[in-house]
Amino acid sequence: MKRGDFSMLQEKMVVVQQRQLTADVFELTLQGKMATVKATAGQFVDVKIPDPNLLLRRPFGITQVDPQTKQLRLVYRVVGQGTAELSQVTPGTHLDTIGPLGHGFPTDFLQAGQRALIIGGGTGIPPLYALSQQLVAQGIEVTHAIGFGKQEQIFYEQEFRALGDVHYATDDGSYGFHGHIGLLLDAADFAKTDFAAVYACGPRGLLMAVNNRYRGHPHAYISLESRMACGVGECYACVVPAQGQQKMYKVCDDGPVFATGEVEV
Amino acid sequence: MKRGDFSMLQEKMVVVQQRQLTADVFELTLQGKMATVKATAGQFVDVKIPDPNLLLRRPFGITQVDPQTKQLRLVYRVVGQGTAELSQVTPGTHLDTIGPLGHGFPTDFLQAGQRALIIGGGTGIPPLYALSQQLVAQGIEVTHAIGFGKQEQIFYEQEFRALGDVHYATDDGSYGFHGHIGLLLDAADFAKTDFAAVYACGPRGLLMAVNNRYRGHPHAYISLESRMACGVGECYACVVPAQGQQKMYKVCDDGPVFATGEVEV
Amino acid sequence: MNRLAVDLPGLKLKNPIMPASGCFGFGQRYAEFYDLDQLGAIIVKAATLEPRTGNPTPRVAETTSGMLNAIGLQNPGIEAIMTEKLPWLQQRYPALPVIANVAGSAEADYVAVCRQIGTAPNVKAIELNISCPNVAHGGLEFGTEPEAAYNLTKACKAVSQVPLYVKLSPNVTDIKVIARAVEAAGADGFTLINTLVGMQIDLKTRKPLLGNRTGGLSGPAIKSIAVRLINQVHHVSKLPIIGMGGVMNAADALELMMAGASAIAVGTANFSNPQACPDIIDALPAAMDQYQIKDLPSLIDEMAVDPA
Amino acid sequence: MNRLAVDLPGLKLKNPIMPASGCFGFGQRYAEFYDLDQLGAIIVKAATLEPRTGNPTPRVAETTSGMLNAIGLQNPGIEAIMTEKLPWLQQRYPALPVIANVAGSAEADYVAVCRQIGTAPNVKAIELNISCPNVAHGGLEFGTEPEAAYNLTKACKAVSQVPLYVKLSPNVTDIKVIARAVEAAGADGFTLINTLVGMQIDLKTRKPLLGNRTGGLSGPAIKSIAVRLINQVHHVSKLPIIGMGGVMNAADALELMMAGASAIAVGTANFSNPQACPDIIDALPAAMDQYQIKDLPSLIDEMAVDPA
Ligand SMILES: Cc1cc2nc3c(=O)[nH]c(=O)nc-3n(C[C@H](O)[C@H](O)[C@H](O)COP(=O)(O)OP(=O)(O)OC[C@H]3O[C@@H](n4cnc5c(N)ncnc54)[C@H](O)[C@@H]3O)c2cc1C
Ligand SMILES: Cc1cc2nc3c(=O)[nH]c(=O)nc-3n(C[C@H](O)[C@H](O)[C@H](O)COP(=O)(O)OP(=O)(O)OC[C@H]3O[C@@H](n4cnc5c(N)ncnc54)[C@H](O)[C@@H]3O)c2cc1C
Ligand SMILES: Cc1cc2nc3c(=O)[nH]c(=O)nc-3n(C[C@H](O)[C@H](O)[C@H](O)COP(=O)(O)O)c2cc1C
Ligand SMILES: Cc1cc2nc3c(=O)[nH]c(=O)nc-3n(C[C@H](O)[C@H](O)[C@H](O)COP(=O)(O)O)c2cc1C
Ligand code: FES
Ligand code: FES
Repeated sequence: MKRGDFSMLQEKMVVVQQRQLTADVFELTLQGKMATVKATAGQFVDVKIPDPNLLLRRPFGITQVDPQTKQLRLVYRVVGQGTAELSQVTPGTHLDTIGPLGHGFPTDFLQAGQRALIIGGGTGIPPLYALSQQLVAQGIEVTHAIGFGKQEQIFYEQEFRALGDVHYATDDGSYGFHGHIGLLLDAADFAKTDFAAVYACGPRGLLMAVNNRYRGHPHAYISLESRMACGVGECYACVVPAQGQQKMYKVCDDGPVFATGEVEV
Repeated sequence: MKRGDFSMLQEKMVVVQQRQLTADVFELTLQGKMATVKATAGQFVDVKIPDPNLLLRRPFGITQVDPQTKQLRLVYRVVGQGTAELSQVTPGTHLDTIGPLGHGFPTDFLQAGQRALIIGGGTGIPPLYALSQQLVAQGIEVTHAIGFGKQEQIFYEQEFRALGDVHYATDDGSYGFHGHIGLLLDAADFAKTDFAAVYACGPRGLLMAVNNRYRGHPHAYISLESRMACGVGECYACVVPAQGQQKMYKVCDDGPVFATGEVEV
Repeated sequence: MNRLAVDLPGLKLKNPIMPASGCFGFGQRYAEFYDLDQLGAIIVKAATLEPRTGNPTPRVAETTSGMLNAIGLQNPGIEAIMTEKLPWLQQRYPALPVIANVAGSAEADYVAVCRQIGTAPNVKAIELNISCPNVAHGGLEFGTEPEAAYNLTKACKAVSQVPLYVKLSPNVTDIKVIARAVEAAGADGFTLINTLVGMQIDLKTRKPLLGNRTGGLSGPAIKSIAVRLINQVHHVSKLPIIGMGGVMNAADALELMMAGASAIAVGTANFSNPQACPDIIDALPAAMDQYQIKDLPSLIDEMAVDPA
Repeated sequence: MNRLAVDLPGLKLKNPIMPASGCFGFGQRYAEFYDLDQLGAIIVKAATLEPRTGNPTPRVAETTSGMLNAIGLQNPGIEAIMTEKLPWLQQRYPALPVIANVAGSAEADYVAVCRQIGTAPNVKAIELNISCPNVAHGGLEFGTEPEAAYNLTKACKAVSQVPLYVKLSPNVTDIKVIARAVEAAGADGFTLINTLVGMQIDLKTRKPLLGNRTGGLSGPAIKSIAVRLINQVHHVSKLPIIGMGGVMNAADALELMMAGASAIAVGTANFSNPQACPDIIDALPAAMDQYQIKDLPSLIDEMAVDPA
């Protein structure tokens, strides 16, 4: 049987830690070979929930990788049956995982010393943490604008603050700017800065706002979500229409990261 | 909501012990209220396997009950997916169980000092152990004729020997009489005794042999198996034709114990 | 006000949940688990003119998230049902509406049973089973041919003292033509879906496992098919629908109602959990809160205006 | 001797396992998981005359032990398939038999695609998709009407350079009449089953979750229906059947073969486990030992003599 040296990995990763961050957000640390292969921030993994009733895998952005300890971290919100069951998984369990999948955030064009803006909301934040780490390692000065519903939903605050400026907006005003993230960008001085790159991930409203606001920007990127079946680019489940073209992009394979103006959000 | 005081119990029983008896036979000890209600040997419980894919419950004869410790014991063989998964269940797990179900072996007619013959094979033996205990407690002298494929499949030998005479038959002759149980009964002296009651449970061939041999006996009983859905007598899945009548009996509710000559085995 | 109350032809239900035909018998054993008066109604096992002994065993097989059954309409016959089964329910649960499931091999049988069964004081509606996949004659034949369905419904309607619901089969190319035929014949409502025809092979013998070779597939495996068919019938008819197919919990029940059902029958779930019906009834208010449903009549009205 | 080898019209298979159409694209990404030369064959994604962008999203939903899809035959069109997709496979896996799935809105489209696609050197057979439930025109219409199925098959057979397998729909009252029509029109074999039409409702919006409202149900939930339909077709025709529907493991593959299939396509399982096909191929010999199956041809012969 020829198996083995293929570029996509399918691996039973070991759960080494499951940590609850907020009422419904969990951080899951997995260990395995997948943490040692080169991945770009914005790429994702597709996890088989250990329940035979649930046939489809669940995609999650990679939050952090440490090739040394072979650890890969995901942060996810419990929204339905799959994530609810995932949150019950205990250390030692093996989780069948494929990845790293898709195309992440382009950062190669950036020079050390340049500035980048990261805009995130809710569970769009996990892959942005990987991105911010990557940018800081490249010598980029990163500003973060992060939106949540309310203060108690915020997670990874210390982690982001350790990497650069962080501006919070909450819908109910319980922390930081009062209002959604689009309004924060309108109101805040920092958003007038000329960023060499802009990156966003979060709910659809946020992505639409960023897609419009930074349409002309040469290096503005948004990361999308879409319901998937294969997760690898072969079933056409996850498509998104190309902006102004009779054409479909696959979120799992052409994305999940797209340039602003590239797709119909 | 009126729930509560109903005669059939549905209960999440706690697994207190799971013990492997042979290569594929396990003994499962459950704890709960069900162990304290009056049950007759030959009655069974219907267990929900904790796998959402498996909708139907699995019926198992009650092997032993101890109202003091509230423990109820099952002995089962791994034959398919449900029993394979059951064998993985660990102490502390809750198993949704209904019971006690069906009608067990009649013993009321027996007087202390009378003799009874118990004939069992393979996984027909578990309910017979409960029966033998009950008979011995009634002061009955019990003789056991027990068949297995080969010696290493035998379980509960000490348990049965503690209750009375035990005659083994193995198909390959590796222990006791060489041949199946019908041949043992033909050959052995003890089978010529005039037993006040005969009880059998085991594979179909054994039940057919007993059904024929003791057809005229006033107190000979066999316990049947049948594929079930409801387990309680309301779906007509588990039926068996009445002998010589245009009529069906329900194994779950009219049985699983029938008098010889009563049903078409 | 009772948020769960639902009114259908012949049926004033305090909640929309009832056991499905054949999965609850006449309720006697389930009454040993809980008080049947908790139920919205009870659909009892099929009644035929003569007693039936049903199909050869095995009659059930388990499939992934489903099951096959080929009971073959075993039942004690209309006489025993009128003199024993229905009176038992009437005596203990006089307020519990009974829906009588009626089956047969020929039109005359169906008509004879319909004529009698509606005279039982607790039978508030008839469910005409034209969709049993497990009998050689009758059943499915009537449910797959619009003309046969029309004629049978009309004949039964003429003799039934109570509203007539017709139980539709999913084993058809176009359920809409059957539904329209049944409505034109004067039915008061629909119940759907009956089971889908399936087969399991025993790998050891290489033969079908069920004594009847094929059986009817039920359970969560078929829920999405039930949702689709209920929705299709809801689009072509204003008659009320009692929906069923794979309902295991309150969310499933609401999903079928959003597809177009006004009440819900629960079949296979009873086997997994004998208290499935009261559990679903208990869980409905919280599930309704979660999805901002004030009460079921308003949900039904909303879906009637703008079918999903 | 290779116990797994199976011979079908146009297809010399070293094993009976192949990915099902639409669940594996043209294999490019799966080739990054394993060597596609392990496969018996590959059934590629539907080809239509013109490129298609498919249905609105969401296109997939999960059901209990199944899934719904309403991709809507998105594909790059016959030209790109002939110049890019098939050559990619030809170049890397010259020995891998390809079965080309052909779809269209009208007879002329189907015919045009059949005429061309069989000229690709690696296309060893065509699978005529007359059973796609997810497009407004073509697809299911041809698969539910015996006359339409006959005419389309006949027209396509006349222009196809390779054997023609017709993919049957489970969404019919009687699959036997469709199978007979297709056989009479000259088909070389059948593939079945395609998906069953289902629907899921999003309880939050009270609307169908899929952009197309309905979708095709696949996965273990439908296996027993596949077994029944394969067996029914096997009873009325001697043509070979490529069976599919809910196959997740080697035992499932053997069950479909005992029902009457000569080879097996694996669809939804690829999404749970991208290496589902090689895993099943690896597991087949042990499963055959367990059930005393010497080799697959003898199993197929045995089932042909005495259909389950
Ligand atoms: C590329 C990508 C990266 C993602 N990264 C993260 C992350 O880092 N953290 C996080 O919390 N969530 C992330 N998501 C969303 C996450 O995949 C869903 O929340 C999750 O699949 C829900 O599963 P469930 O069973 O709990 O929900 P259910 O609603 O029960 O799931 C039913 C089906 O819908 C699919 N589904 C439901 N919501 C979504 C969604 N938003 N996107 C895609 N499929 C969905 C499920 O995968 C499943 O197939 C990401 C999604 C994508 C596409
Ligand atoms: C009244 C009664 C008492 C029983 N007592 C015992 C006991 O004490 N110890 C023991 O080991 N076994 C006993 N059995 C048999 C036991 O129920 C089956 O071995 C078990 O259900 C197999 O489940 P499975 O999932 O492993 O097998 P599978 O073959 O995967 O099961 C598939 C389906 O078939 C049913 N089934 C399979 N075999 C049988 C069978 N022999 N009888 C009834 N249903 C079956 C299963 O319940 C399930 O619904 C008893 C059966 C009955 C009816
Ligand atoms: C064991 C069994 C017996 C059934 N008997 C009948 C019957 O007698 N009459 C009838 O109309 N439907 C019968 N049905 C069909 C159910 O009433 C119901 O339509 C079907 O099972 C789908 O619902 P479910 O998925 O909730 O089980 C039976 C179903 C099962 C599983
Ligand atoms: C996402 C998806 C896309 C499909 N696309 C096609 C297709 O293009 N052509 C076709 O004939 N069948 C298509 N099918 C049907 C499958 O080929 C197969 O017949 C069906 O899924 C049953 O097999 P399974 O249960 O193994 O998935 C598709 C199925 C799925 C799940
Ligand atoms: S999920 Fe299959 S192509 Fe994207
Ligand atoms: S299993 Fe339902 S009547 Fe016996």
